[in-house]
Amino acid sequence: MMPIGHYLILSLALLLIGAAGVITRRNVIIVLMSIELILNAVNINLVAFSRYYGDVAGQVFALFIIADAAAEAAVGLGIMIAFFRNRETVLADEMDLLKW
Amino acid sequence: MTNTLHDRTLPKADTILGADELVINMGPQHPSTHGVLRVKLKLDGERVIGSECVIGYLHRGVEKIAENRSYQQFAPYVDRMDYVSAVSNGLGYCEAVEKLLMAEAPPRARVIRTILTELQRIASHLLWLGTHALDIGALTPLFYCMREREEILKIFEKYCGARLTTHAFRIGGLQYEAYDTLEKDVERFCKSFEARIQEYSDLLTSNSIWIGRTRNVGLLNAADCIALGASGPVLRASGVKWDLRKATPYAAYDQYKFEIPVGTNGDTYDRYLVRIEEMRQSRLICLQAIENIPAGPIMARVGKVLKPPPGEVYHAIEGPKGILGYYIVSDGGTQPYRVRIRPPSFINLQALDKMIRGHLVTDVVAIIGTLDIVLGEVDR
Amino acid sequence: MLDSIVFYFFASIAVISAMLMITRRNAIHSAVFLITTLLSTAGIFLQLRAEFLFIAQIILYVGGIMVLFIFVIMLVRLDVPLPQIRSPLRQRIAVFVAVIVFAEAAYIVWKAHAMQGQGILIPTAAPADKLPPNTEDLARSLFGMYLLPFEIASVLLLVAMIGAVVMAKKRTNTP
Amino acid sequence: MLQGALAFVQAWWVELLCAVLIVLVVPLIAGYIVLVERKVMADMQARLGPMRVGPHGLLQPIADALKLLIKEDLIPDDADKFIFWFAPVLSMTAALTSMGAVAFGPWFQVARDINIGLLFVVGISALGPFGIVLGGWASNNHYSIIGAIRSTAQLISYETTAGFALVSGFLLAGTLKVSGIVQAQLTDQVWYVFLAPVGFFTYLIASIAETNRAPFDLPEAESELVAGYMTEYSGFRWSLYFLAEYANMIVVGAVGTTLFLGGWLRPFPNVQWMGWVDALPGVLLGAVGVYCVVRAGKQPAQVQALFMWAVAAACFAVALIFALAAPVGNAPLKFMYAGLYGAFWFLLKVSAYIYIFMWLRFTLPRFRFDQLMRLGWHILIPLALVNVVGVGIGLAIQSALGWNHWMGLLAMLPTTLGTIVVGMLLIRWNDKHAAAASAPIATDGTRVEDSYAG
Repeated sequence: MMPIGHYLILSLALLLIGAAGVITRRNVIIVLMSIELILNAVNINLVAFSRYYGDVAGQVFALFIIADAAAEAAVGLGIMIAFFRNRETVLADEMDLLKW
Repeated sequence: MTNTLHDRTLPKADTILGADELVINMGPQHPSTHGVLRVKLKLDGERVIGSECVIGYLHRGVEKIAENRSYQQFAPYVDRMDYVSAVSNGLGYCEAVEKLLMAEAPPRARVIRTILTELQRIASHLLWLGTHALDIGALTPLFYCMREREEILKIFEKYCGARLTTHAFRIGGLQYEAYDTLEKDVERFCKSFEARIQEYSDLLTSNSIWIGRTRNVGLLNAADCIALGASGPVLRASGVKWDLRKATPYAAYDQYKFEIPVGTNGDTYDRYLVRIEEMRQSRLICLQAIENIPAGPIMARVGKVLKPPPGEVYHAIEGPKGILGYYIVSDGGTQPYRVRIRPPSFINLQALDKMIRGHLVTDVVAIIGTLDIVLGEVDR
Repeated sequence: MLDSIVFYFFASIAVISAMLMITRRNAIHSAVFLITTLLSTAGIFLQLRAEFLFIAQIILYVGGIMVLFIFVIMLVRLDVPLPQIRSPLRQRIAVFVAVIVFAEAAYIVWKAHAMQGQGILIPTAAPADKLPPNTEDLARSLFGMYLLPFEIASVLLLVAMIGAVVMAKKRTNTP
Repeated sequence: MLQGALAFVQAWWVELLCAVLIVLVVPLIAGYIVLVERKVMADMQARLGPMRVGPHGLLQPIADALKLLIKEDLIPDDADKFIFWFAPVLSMTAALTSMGAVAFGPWFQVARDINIGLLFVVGISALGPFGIVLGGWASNNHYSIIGAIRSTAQLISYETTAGFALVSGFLLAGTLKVSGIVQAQLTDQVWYVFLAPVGFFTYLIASIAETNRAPFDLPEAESELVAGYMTEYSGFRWSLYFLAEYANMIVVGAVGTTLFLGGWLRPFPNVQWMGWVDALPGVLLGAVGVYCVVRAGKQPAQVQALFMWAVAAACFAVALIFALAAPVGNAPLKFMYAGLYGAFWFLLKVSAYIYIFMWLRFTLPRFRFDQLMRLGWHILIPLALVNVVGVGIGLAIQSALGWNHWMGLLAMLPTTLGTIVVGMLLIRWNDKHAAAASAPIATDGTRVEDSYAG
């Protein structure tokens, strides 16, 4: 078995790529996908530690995170569709009103 | 394809989910537009919000051709309009010219004409049933229908040598005497057909998927039918009891007893039931007709060169698809001055837009099928 | 040996396609690369003997969430490439910061490994054949100790579902 | 490095062999399923079907495959080339990979000790829709994209049903492991189709929908959408989609067989006097071999005769293993026998399962999309949920009363009946609303005034 550091660095790389995506992209859908990537990176950490400590709790939390990601995607896309219907755009920096 | 998907400006958000209107081109190369019909559909998602028929891909100028042919020479051309019910087309044309000549076919000819025309009606309805079922996704009825249709075509072949574009009748009567076993063949067919038609009913009539696909689909009420000039099973399924065989009897129909089936709802399912019942009635007519075929000549005396007196005539018959009318103007010469044909498919097709609005794309296929159009007749 | 081959295989695919994911202009391409990332992450879960999570990742993330994404992209026709940020400054800053943070954190991990045994705990994996059957183990934990969070998660999903339906539904005047 | 590879092969040769077998044989089997389908269809439609290539068209699949392989590979100009290329491969890969955990026989399985077993099969085959949806999108064609969207919605909906139906089976087996499920049916002395008939039934319907087969074949409904998501595909790529569809049929058949029909076990595995059934596979294969030998001489072409000889040889080889395993009884032979014997029964059951697919396809008209969704969400999902509860209650009764084996049937009876009653109610309730659903809807969301509806 490899040292756990490998997993941590992989997870870190994915997390930062996701974060960079959130910051740089204007398309809300891709921003949402980047958030999914971040959550996924966290999952790698949890599962790796769960394996190395021999405690299944980490995997339970990873499951919760997947559930959370599903909820987030559903709500996020719902908001996006509602927004798209009103403004006909999916660019994040055009979401500049509190109410429309 | 009016526009591609990938490069378009962002659409107006006036449809479900903010998706834009989709214009889809159904046909002329589409498996279920029954030939070369082209329908431009405006869709909201999968729901039709507008449509436009584009026809003429099979236009051959049949009416114009008539002006350059003698009356007899034009007779085979009408077979090629509604090529799946050539016999009926021929009957209408021959009777129209006879009317113009003020001649009448002898009784024997009229009875044989009736038998063949009713067989043709069954054949046409069978082809409709098979393809309609195929459109709705039932694969098997097509082959059963073709099997029965084949028997009818064999009778035609024995009678006149042709199967599809038969040119079975001549102006003034028949060219050929009935062959020896005609009655027997027709009787055998009619005897077996009752059980066969029950088979289709077993497969479709009470099938809940079939009912689900056809009930309340393509509604057309009686008033709309009449306003649009729809005729045939389409009209009768809406509850209007109008059949030229009863209303203005021609050939030998006044001698036979039969019912005119009518629907109540005017939906696709009713049209299906009406046509199935019409096949049964046609079978009864055939059975009655072969009981007693009068003896006598088969051709009236009309002369070799037809020169009808100047004048005009309109004669309509109840074709398998609806009222098939011929309007012929004669200037006293050997060729018609003008022939105008009222094709049932063309006029029934007008109802398409009204019927498909608000339905799904899937239903469009079912509705085109239920109209029972033949593009050769629509475009002429 | 086999373990590390598998790990590096999946890890490299995950990182490369994640990078492609955030750089593609076409949203569908991004989604495809995200799917690739998620699948390789699933492979890493499998390599970590988390079989149930592997399949949960595939069924829920890839088969559920990503299908939803692609569905929405298709429905609202986002396949049109959108204009990117006008000035690439923000992009450069983001990349710069990400690289810095990555370097720092990676250095910490590396240092920690080097200092192992000096008060810093680096866990070592239990042998694979000693592990209890993963699905059973997970189920006992999930429906035993974590039953309440589990129920709360289900309520969360319900709320999210209702919220999504309410928001995405077309508002019409007729009920 | 080379030694490492050798050691790897030595340790895993059975699994590797199975994997190679699956990749090589499944496309062939899929081709022959197509032939059988055409033959069954022809029989039901009063005609003969393929008769030209080989005796009774037996070589038709090979001719078809050759034709498809040498066809021009067209990619539309406006298509997204990368995804267009990638999508059918994805579909096919998902279908074949998911077979990795299917147990064709006692050892005849790639991922033998995978903990999640059947869930692996179901999960990986859930990747198939991506191939469809991406292919449809990449074609840049309205028909393709509508087909793709339909198929996605359909697959998501029916996967839920299939999942719940499988849960009822998992409850009975108490494990996800494929071999464990089959063992459980051996010890319970009953196939789970008898304990959870509603579960099997819902899975059957859901699996037809999942594989896009008639009457649920809307994504590729040829009379409406030309060929749906496959409209722009031709040649080899098209055949990949096609193979994926048939491979998926095998997969769902395998899952249904494993969970509800006793997997690789022969009928009545615990009944001693039924032992003669064991001889059946050998005799049957021998008969097929003899038939091939007889017909080989009558082939018009050399290639066809050679093929017939090859089939005969294969049949005789397997029949020989069946015949020799009992008397000779050395370990490798016994091992091969167990695998092949299991595979015979397994494939027989899968074939029966697929036959139902074909039968329905040639009998029923196609659903409309909203009807399909209605069936899925209003009838099947509630029914599958009720069934899970019912099976749970039945199991509780069973363990409370201490009944086991076939006595479990008695415990399951009341809950099964209850579930069926619920199903009837659901259908009746649905029928009430179904007719109205067909009526046209105006674009502003209101129903079109229908002055004439009776």
